[in-house]
Amino acid sequence: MVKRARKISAKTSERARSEVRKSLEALAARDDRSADFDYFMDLYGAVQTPEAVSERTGRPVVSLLCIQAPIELIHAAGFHPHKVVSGSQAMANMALQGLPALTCPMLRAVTGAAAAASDGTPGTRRWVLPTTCDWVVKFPEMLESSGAGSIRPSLHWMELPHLKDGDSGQARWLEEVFGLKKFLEGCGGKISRASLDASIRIYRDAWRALTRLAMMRQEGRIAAVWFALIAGAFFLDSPERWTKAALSVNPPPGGARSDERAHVFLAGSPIFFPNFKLLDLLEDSGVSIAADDLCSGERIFPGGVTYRDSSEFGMMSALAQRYHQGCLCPTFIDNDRRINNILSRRMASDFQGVVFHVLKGCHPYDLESLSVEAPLKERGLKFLRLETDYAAEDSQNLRTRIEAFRGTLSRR
Amino acid sequence: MAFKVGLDLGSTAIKAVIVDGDRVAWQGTRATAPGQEAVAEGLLDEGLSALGARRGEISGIASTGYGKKLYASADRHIDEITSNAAGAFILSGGSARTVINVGGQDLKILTLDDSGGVVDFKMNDKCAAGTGRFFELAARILDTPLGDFAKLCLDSEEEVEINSTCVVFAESEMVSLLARGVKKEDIIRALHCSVARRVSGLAGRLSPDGRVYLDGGPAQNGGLASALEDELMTEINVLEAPQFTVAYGAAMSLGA
Amino acid sequence: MTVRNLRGIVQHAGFIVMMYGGRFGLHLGSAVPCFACPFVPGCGGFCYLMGLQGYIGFGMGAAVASGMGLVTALGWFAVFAASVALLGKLWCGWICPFGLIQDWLSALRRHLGVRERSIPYPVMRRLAWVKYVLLAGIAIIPPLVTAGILHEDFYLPFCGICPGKSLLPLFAGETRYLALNYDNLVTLGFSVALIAITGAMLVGMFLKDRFFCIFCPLLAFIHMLKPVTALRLAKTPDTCVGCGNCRRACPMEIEAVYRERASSDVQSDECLDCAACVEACPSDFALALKFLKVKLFRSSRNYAAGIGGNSKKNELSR
Amino acid sequence: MARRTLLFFICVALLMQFTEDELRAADGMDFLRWRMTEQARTSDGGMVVSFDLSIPPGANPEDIEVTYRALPQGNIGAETGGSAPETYRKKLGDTRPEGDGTVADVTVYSGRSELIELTAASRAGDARQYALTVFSCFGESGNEDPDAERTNYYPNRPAFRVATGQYYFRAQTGMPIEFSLDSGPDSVSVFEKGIFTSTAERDASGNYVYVPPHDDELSEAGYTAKKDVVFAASMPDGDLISFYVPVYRSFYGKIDLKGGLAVLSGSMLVSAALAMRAGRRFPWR
Repeated sequence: MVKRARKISAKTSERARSEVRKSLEALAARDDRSADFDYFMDLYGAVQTPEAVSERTGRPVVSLLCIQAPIELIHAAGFHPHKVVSGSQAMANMALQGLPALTCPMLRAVTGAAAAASDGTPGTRRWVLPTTCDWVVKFPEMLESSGAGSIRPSLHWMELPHLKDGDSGQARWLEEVFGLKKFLEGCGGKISRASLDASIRIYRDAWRALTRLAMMRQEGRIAAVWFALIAGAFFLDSPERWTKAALSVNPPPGGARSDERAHVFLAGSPIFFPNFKLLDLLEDSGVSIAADDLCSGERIFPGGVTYRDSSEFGMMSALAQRYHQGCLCPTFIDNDRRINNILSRRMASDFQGVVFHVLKGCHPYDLESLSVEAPLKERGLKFLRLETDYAAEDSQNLRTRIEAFRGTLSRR
Repeated sequence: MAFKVGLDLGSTAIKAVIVDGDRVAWQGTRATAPGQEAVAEGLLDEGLSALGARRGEISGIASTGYGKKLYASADRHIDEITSNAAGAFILSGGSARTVINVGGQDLKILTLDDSGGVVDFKMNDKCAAGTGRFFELAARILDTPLGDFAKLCLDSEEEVEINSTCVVFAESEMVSLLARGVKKEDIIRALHCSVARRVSGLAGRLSPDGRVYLDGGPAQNGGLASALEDELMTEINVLEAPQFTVAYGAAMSLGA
Repeated sequence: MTVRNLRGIVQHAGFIVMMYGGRFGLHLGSAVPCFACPFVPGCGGFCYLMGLQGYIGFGMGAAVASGMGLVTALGWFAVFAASVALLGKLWCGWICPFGLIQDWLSALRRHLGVRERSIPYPVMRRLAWVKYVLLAGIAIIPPLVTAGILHEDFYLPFCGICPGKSLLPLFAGETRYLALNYDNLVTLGFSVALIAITGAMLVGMFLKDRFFCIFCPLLAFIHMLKPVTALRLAKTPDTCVGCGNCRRACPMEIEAVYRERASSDVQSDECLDCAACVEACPSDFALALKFLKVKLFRSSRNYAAGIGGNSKKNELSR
Repeated sequence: MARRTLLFFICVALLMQFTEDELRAADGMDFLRWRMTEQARTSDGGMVVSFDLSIPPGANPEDIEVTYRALPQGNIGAETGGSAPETYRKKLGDTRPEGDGTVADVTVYSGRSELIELTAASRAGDARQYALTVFSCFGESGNEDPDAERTNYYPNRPAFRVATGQYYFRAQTGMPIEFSLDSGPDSVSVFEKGIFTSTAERDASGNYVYVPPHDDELSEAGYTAKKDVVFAASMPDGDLISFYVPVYRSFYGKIDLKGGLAVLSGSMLVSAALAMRAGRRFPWR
């Protein structure tokens, strides 16, 4: 029985690697490709096991699923925060045996990858999991039921209060952040005011680089696919190297700028390499992305942490607030300011419509796409809800919807 | 005479319309089969021979539907939402404001402005519930031709419930209902109600203001329109050739 | 040059003008809307709180009130109202020398890494009335002194307990107001109260940003002129994503800006128009310091991320 | 603090006792002298300063000449800018008997911030007597004294100049009063509150220096209370010049910086303790 399982995982890993290769080749074949992007493409090509990542970044790895765990704190403790993501359809199918059909594709892919990489024994990987949505909460069980071994021995839960506004939620989250600090120190990390301050500055520079890239995409100087590639590679290498490479990205002459493209805001579930299907479809149908609030795009982390009280407690509470109040994840109860981000981005860049991408099985985004539609339409924005998963077969259905949506957007 | 040809390569059937000016000269359909281009060519030749016309007299061919790119020699590929809107608008004499299209594999609800342009639209998700597929399955299981569905539906007396979440389950439900001796007419009526519920679910808050038109293949059987009326609580008009509005719209959008 | 650096320069310039202006023959008159303390030898103008308690304010006698005296007093009030109408709370956030002293103390605390004693916002709201009571005292006590009901040494009662009178003259070498004054019980009482309050304020200002401004009657008086003030902090509520940066960046820890979802006016009474919130806000156009309709400085995503402003390394933390 | 004040009262009482007998012999300031009674702001923003002029029995009120002029005075006199001071002649107000002499009421109006030198001259028998005083004024009306008329006559009395108060002349207890008098005697006698207390000698630079002692009454009364100090100089040629100075409570006399700093540090310690305890809002350390 074990031999068959190992054969399946070997075949799946091979299929997943070919997916990555195909995606990278497609990107390499684009006409607006430039040498600046090579660093990021090599990152994707490399092996993503914790050992490989920690050897590349020179720091032990702490694996995350959601961005509410303050990565500056993890970095300050001497670890490398590594958000484990995957867009691989092969891995998603691999995990299918142990999981319900309608699981969130992203977590199914991550579970599949973990199952393919493990031999069933409990891993030594350190996980920090904020309890954002149900899938994350069920993730350890998903791993166990799909034969990827248990992660509970080195797993730290962070109870995410789902009410952002209000003192009790914020106080409890601050306790959780201090709890994370204790966990990291338990794993041998040392956190001081200086190391916290240094990490906060490092990630603020990363945020500066990301905002610069977002601005370049907004002005159409780089294509949405390249932005997604760079943003997606954020956790694959040390933040300093990523920032240096991102800052040195200069748009190739000519760029993807073409005026008659319609501009939209891409919202909803995250899009991860190698599955850039939606981004390619949008680009083919003459729709360019002016801004997005995907947690794989402009929201890979909530942004530069500003604080006035530079004591250790001051910085810790600034981190806690920034990652809790500042997060626009739909799993929060009071997330009604979410559309404000779209309206605010619209002040600086004129997009006419919002494409709301929902991964089939992601219920929070599914529901939020309905509640968000009316207010956005009231403010004169067109709205298209696209539900899809990692399968490539439905691209024809999506293309029809996108082209029709393109028709309703007025040409600039 | 200059003819304009509109080809709708749908998921279940290929429809062809030959238009003279804005009058429908000929319309015909064939089931979708692999090698859609050849099937479309054959359908087109059938139409031309029926009109006694030659290929030369065709001023333009527009293709639409899922397979629009498969028909390579078309002058223009138009997405089916735009052509559906154009067709319904013209055929309804410019009064259509909301168009409900029940296709073979999808369900579309379009909102039009006063000039027939698409203001907003909704399409169903990755699920065939509430589409034409429902009726085809029922026809096969109840071995009754789609044509009589409208009549049979009218003389149903009893209220029966078929779920509207999944077309595959609906099939097994119908078999179990038949086994329990439920009359065919009641099952067909339940089927219409289930599709109607599905459509109104999609319509959601899209208030069907102005005149509502139903088109697409399944619209041919009147039962669906009446089921929709008591579900959406508004008057539903059905165009006289609902299956061909999309193809007709494609042809008309070829311009003069 | 970020707004923060610009504000630093303006603050230090304001300090020099208000504290040493008199030595260069500069005198801004008796109605300066910030702590240009008259007890500082060579000061550049007189803080209007003294005028309000003195002979151009509530301290003027009945004889003077009947004639030219009243005209002079209203004249000085017009000067005060005009300067507040023009610059509004900039007088507090950008010019007041006592504000700068508090900012120095906070910078020292930050440098030493001492944790800030933040006051929870409900408590801050409950402390908001203190400055209005002090303002009422300024209006009630001087007439009693002029009428002879109160002992003469109750003249300028607020100056009697104002930490500005004890701390600001130190910058001109005058230590008199840090000394006990045995002249009589009234002067002794005032000097003990002044020194005790100064001690408390020094600790408060070290442990919490702009601690004194919570209780400052001049801030209260300037805020009362809000209807005629041209300079205002405005918010576009539906572009605010509620990230809380404005609350963390605010020296007065104001939550009204963060909580506001409906109106565009977020100029609350503790706000000093220091524009720290506008700098920290990552949403474009969400916050703006406006002069009538003109946006002097608006929040921008790039500025908050450090791309805006030509300073290459944008220090967001202070 | 209480101990120090008690001690002070005891020695003052002794002093008074002692001086009482010695003075009784030579009391009776029977010479021409000024006494400031009141300063008031007028409704037009100017200042009115009223004086009592004590006239000795020998002199006749009619032939008393009262003149005053505004002296340029540091930054306060900036507006006059050092132009030649205007001289004004003033008539005596109503008079009333006092003891065996008479007292006349004189008021001076000032519209500007200036230092005013007031002089009264009278002839008692063949000896002339002059009464002088100098005071600061803060008028804001800019008007002239309504019932004074400009004159270029000025009594040819010996030159007199006040050395202290270059910016602002306000004598205080504990602070030296210095003035010079051309060809004046070696020492002048000093009368405090009408009683002869001591003499002031002429120092090396030719100025008479006198330091009025602190006075608890003044401290108690408030910052506008004053005590009258009169210097009487009998000139070699028989003339007598009196110089009146209102002396106010000392600005620096009764302050205790060390005590102040003690209170300051005490209050800082208490506040720090309170702040630390109040700050324990969040248990995590």
